[in-house]
Amino acid sequence: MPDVIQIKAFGMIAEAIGSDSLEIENPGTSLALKKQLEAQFPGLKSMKFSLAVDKKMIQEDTDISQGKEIALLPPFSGG
Amino acid sequence: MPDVIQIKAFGMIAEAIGSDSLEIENPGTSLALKKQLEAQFPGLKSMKFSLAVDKKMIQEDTDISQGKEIALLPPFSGG
Amino acid sequence: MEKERKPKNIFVQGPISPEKIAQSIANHAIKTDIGGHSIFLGQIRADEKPEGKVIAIDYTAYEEMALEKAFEIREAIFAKYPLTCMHIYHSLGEIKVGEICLFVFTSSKHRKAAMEACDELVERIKAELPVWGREILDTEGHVWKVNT
Amino acid sequence: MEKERKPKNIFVQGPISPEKIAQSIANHAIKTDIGGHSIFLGQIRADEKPEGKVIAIDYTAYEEMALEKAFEIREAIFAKYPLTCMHIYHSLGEIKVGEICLFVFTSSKHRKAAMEACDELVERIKAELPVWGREILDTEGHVWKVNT
Repeated sequence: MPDVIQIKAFGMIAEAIGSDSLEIENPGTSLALKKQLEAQFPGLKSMKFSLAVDKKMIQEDTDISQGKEIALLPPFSGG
Repeated sequence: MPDVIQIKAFGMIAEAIGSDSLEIENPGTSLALKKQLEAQFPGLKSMKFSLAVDKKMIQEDTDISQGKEIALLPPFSGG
Repeated sequence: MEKERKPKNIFVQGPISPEKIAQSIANHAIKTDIGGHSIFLGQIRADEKPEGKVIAIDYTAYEEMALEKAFEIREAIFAKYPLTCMHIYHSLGEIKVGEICLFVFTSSKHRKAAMEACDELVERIKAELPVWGREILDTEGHVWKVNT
Repeated sequence: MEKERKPKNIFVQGPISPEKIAQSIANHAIKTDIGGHSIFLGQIRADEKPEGKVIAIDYTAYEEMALEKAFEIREAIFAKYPLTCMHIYHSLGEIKVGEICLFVFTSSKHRKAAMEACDELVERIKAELPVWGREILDTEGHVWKVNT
């Protein structure tokens, strides 16, 4: 059974991907995930975005285990 | 005809004087006026107040000519 | 949008109602160059004094001088910050605890100017306007308010 | 008065009405230890972009994360300043120019704490909450809002 993760996308990242959620095979770490997403959606390469794991922004490369909530967050522009 | 000036009083100064206006013979300068008021109303000696001439606070001794609007202003406490 | 630079009355008899504040906010919806509003409200506090508990403040002012001074402050703040609008309202008469006695309202394209101007306005209003508060106590006495 | 320290929803569908703001102010009349309220309101600006003129902003959020973060910010600001109350409301969905999309409200015994806390809250909300604004243009295109 492949290790599949659910990813939420927001703002201009959701727009670039064409969806606010996607399911991909777990590449194991956040850096690997970012690379895989950029390969799958070349538009993302020129866009700034951060990853959140379980609703916390991550700064460094982080292991992604199954069941984690992953989100792709472009720069915030609330207010 | 004596040179009489009209004085407005506010806040705790009006309370100490027992009126929000009074008429006294013009002592000629603001310092002399302050002394004369303190002689007439000894309660004022222990109270802090400034003089305004024609709606401007005065810092230094100032000549008081007839027709000027004189006011006795305790420390402000608006807001 | 024109800056409103004519001298105007800042005094209101009695407390400032939340409805008046809402109306003032609503009036700015047509000014579509505004990005931020900063508002300060002064509310009467039930302070405990050695002489008793404050139940109201009775405000009086040297009105003509206060309006001249308010206009001078207004001009200085408009010159210092890029504001779209500025409004000042101060109560006169008896204002009960929990009621609002001061309403300062600044608006600008970007938030910083509105916020800084509002803070500075409140400081200057408290320090420079000839207004006095007589704190009425539940013991039927009173003490004169002191600004810190 | 107790500080309200339970996590709560900050999101409002659609614009924040002046009446809601008035109601929120009125609710504080019973808190007689409050001396000052500081309010910040964000209003949608009709900015001119190379691609067209902004006529509305459509806000979306990663709501669960934003509420967790808002709670964290709230706790930090309560720990830093002696506040009586703090309220944060942010719009979701389409907000037209001239309408209000952000309402931040702080109250304290003395004015300084309310003012400083309000400024800091607005900065942190804009920098740290996962909320995005899609600026809708009169050319029927859109651009993504950028916070400065």
